Amino acid sequence: MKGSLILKKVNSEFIRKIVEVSGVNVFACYQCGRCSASCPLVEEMDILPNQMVRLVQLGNEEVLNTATPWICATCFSCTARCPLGIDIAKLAEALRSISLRKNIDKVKINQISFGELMKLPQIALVSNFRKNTSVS
Amino acid sequence: MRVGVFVCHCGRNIAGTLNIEKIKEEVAKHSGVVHVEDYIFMCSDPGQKLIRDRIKEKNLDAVVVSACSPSLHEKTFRNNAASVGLNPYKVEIANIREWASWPHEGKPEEATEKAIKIIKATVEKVKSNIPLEPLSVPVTRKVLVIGGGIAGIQASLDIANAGLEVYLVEKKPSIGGKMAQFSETFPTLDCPQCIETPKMTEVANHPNIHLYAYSEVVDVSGFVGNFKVKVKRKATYVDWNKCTGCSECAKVCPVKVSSEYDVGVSQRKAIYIMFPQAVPNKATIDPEHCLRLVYGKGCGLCAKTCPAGAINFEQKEKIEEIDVGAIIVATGFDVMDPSLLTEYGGGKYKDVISALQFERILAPSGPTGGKVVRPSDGKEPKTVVFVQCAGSRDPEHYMPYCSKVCCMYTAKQALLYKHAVPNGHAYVFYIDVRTDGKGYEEFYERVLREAEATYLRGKVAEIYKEDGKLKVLGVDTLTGKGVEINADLVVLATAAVPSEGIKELAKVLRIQTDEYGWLKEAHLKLRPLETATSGIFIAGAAQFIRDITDTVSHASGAAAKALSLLSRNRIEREPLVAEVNEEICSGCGNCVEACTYQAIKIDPETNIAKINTALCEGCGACQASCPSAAIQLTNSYKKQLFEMISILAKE
Amino acid sequence: MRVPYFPGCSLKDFADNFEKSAFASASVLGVELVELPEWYCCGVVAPLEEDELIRKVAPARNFLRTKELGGNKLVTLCSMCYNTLKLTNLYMKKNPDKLERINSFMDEEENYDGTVEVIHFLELLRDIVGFEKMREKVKKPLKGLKVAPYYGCLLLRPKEVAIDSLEKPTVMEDLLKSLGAEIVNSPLKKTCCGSYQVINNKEVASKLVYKIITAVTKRGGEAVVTSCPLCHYNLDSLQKDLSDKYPGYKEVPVFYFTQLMALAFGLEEEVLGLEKHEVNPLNLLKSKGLI
Amino acid sequence: MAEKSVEEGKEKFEPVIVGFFCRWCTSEAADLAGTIRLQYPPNIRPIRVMCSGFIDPIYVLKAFLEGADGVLIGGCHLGECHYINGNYKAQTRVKVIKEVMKSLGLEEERLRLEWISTSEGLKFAEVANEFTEQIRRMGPNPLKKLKRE
Repeated sequence: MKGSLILKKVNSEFIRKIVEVSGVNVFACYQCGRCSASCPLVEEMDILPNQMVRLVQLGNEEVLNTATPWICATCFSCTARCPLGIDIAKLAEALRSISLRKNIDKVKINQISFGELMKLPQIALVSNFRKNTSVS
Repeated sequence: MRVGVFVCHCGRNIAGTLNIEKIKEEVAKHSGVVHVEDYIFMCSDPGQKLIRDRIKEKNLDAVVVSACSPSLHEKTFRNNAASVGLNPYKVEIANIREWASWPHEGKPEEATEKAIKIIKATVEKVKSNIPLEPLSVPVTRKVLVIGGGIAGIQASLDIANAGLEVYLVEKKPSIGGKMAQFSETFPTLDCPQCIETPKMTEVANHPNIHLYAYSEVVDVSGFVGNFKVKVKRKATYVDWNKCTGCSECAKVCPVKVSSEYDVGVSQRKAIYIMFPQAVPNKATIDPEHCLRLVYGKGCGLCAKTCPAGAINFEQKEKIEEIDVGAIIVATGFDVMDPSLLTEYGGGKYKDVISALQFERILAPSGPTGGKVVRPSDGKEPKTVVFVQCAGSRDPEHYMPYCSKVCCMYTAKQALLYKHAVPNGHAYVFYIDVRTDGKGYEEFYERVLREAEATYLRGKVAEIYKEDGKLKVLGVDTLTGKGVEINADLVVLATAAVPSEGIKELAKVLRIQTDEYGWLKEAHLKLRPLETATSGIFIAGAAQFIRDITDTVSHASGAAAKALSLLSRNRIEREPLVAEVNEEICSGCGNCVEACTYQAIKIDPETNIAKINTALCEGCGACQASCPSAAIQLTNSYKKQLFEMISILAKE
Repeated sequence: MRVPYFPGCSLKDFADNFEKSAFASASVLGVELVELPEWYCCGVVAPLEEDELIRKVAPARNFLRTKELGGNKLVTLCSMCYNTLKLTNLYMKKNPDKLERINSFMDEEENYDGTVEVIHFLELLRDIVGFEKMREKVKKPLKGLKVAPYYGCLLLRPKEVAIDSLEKPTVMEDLLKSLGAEIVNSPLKKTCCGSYQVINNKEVASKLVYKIITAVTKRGGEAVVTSCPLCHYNLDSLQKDLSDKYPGYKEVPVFYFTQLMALAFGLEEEVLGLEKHEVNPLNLLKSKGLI
Repeated sequence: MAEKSVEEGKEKFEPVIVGFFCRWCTSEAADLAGTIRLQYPPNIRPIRVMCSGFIDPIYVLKAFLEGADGVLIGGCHLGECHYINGNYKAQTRVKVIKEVMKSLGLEEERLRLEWISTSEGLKFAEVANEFTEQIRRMGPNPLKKLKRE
């Protein structure tokens, strides 16, 4: 992400929403980055998990447009390793949820080929749809 | 009884909410009150003079000052009364500011009612107060210093140089502490051998210092000015009066043990001198490993070799009793065991070491002669990763606090490493670099330039072995990228933790520790050198991890505290202690059980409780346990409490 | 011993060899897994949003069925079911007001009171049966079989649901040792396999599987052992592509721990369902004289 | 509530609460609460004592017999007693006192023991507010009624 942060007023409405949905106090984070160091998928992400937390701390809604929450596989490595006990996995879930509640789907079920669908185990399909669609 | 009540306005602080006239009117009606007067500032000079004048004019034999909290001006008003001959214990404070006017600003009527109740209850108390004189007790003008690191050394020297006797008790065979293990010290790169060893020698030769090395404090009784201390002098199995420190014994000893001084980087023998500059420079036998002591027979090579005939396998530990007036606890700190850090492979991989171990490897006089080699194969590491905050700033898994000294010593180690291995490279993982000391920031900048160390801002997640290297998984939050480094050696800046055994020692001393074991000071901001037990002071890192500069300052401060306490031959104590009504006491012994200070004994002849006022701290636990009100706390008599309760409990 | 058991969708279909081998091995140990008479999909992944309630209803119903069986412990085999049921149950225990709402959604049912405890079959084996007892039942020790336990994520994280130490788990190692196998310790045994990303980002999952498997083979591992059907699917089926992509890549079979139990207990080969594996395990097992 | 009291033809009940506060912690916390002007109801009437371990059960009973509707004891947090373990003694005694209270027909909730340290001015005010409100809800000390009858 480029550009500067213009911090006129931290968007507290947005932060409040995140806190309500996630139950996570993001302000406790001192940005050590251990969540990112622990994340097995960090190479695939556009911003690091700690940067995701940072954007939420700043009330910056651009975080909703990043790929990171959608790359997350909810493996809880970040949560388990955070020295401050911040549940980053829950935070990512809240970010996904806020998008999904606007009826945005991140996986197009009809684009998966029939052959693929027959081969994939239901456990993979259902969990993916739970994380990436608004309808399930 | 002629009680005078003085009501302070405290400007508008009291008078702005409370109805002073109403108070005066109501209090004047109370039995025993012969005079009520108000003034804008009772604590001012004219206010105090007013009280003095009325005591004389009205012949008052007790005074209640209705003003602010007793913790602010109780002493002021008591001294004031004493100056015109009224016993200070016949003055009591009724707190109508913090407890009535301030917290009930919006309810003036109710607040005034409450204030009147408080004043009346205080009048009832003061009426039954008896005049008292402070207890004056002689003091032993000697000091016990526990712990012989740089803090204990500094405190001992300061006190001894002021002319008082010091007992310095160290549990290891030599003084010197952690500082003696360091390679060089930040930010000046002095070697501790050059700056600490002379002080150690001075301790050994000082006529006022009794050095008890390889000894432990096992019992403390008594109180400020008069402590009785039992010191266990552990058996060294070497007659230190004969031992010359020639080390011939260690050369022939067949048993090798991991060296505590070198933190496992080298080995010592079962008979050993801790390090070449040890003070006292005497040999000690480790009974857990000495073949002769373990099996009770055989070996004895050291005894055969010792030219001084100093070896004595029959030596027994001794308990020695000493009397002191003050105690300074200088027990220092330890570093967290790296094997607790499982995610970093601590204790699992030989080349994942603690920073203290790396100090020994870097030390010019250390086991490797200053050559930087790694423990697993003795090879020179070309890539070294330093992990800061290993176990610190991590309330979820380890210690919540910042260990304060790691940023600086890591920078120092990175520099010394670069000096030793010019073609090597150091990586430092940090969260924040904290350089809060004189010359520290400049030193850090020097390290960045001179050591060309790569500082990476991020906390390491995990370390494991892969293809013969230590794979360090971290992050650089500044570029927003994950980091993988294949390292030859990993140095963990493990958290500082309270020294081993401190909780047990604190129990012996009757002082408190926090949840981790750091000693608790009487007040974090204003009394950081004192414990809540008077006469016991803290020096150095035993209170909390601090660097050498701060430790030495802290230790000198503690020494000054002890010296000021012992500057006179007698000290005064509050006379508010328990007393026994011998007529009523049945000798049931409940009070003996209730007393935490062992200040009460049942006299076997009379079967009556006897109080050692020297030991009594005046808590009153005995009074609450006595079934017949035979034991009572001076000026907190049952009668007084009953009168106060009946005033306060009524609508 | 009879214990209420929640199968979940996979164990009735593509992972039925996990269930079959578990049932057969359990009966050797005197344990009967009693399937809930009626059960509902747990949801596969735990709904982590604080304000999400409707997705917690199905787990609550499963707990009610558990109580109807007269039990207060519910055993799962699938790691995902375990994690979802356990987290949801903890949420309901911690938030009585939310539990009340959830109960109000199922007004035709009794109220769930939060008293069921969810445990994983591994916990039951370790804490109730005991690995010593297991050792006694071994007829065909897995001698010389070098296996690498793979925990994945959901048995260990988050810490509220961890069945063992987060950083240094030993339950699978101890179990496999009692069967006579040789343990290969991979540092990536707790690393995510890619999970449901296999659908959106198959490449990503594939990379992770490559890392996980090569970490095992590098250390001499001949097989990977798991307790999660999705981990099994990713680790097993994605290896096929890896062989094409990376020359010299060495495939290793992936087992459910219960398959190895059944094998060591000398049970009939058909309960293992070995034909379901993508990476053929027969050669390995034959070479060790185990079949 | 006000309407209700009018209905019953009674004045709003203002309870009397006697407080025994350890001089090392809770007294200081009460000082702090005042200093920073936290407002709490004036119903609590404080006595400053050396230690919560000093409080003889008879003092509490005396307060109730004299008409107090509630008693609040404030001591240092466990492990922080100035006299090492006085607060543990207080804790044990409070249990005993509550038994006696029950036998007298007094609800044990009328006695509360709280650990409030020097720095917890806010906690002091919160406890004062909450306890006063609780006693107000509980109504007058039943012993008072007995006495009147």
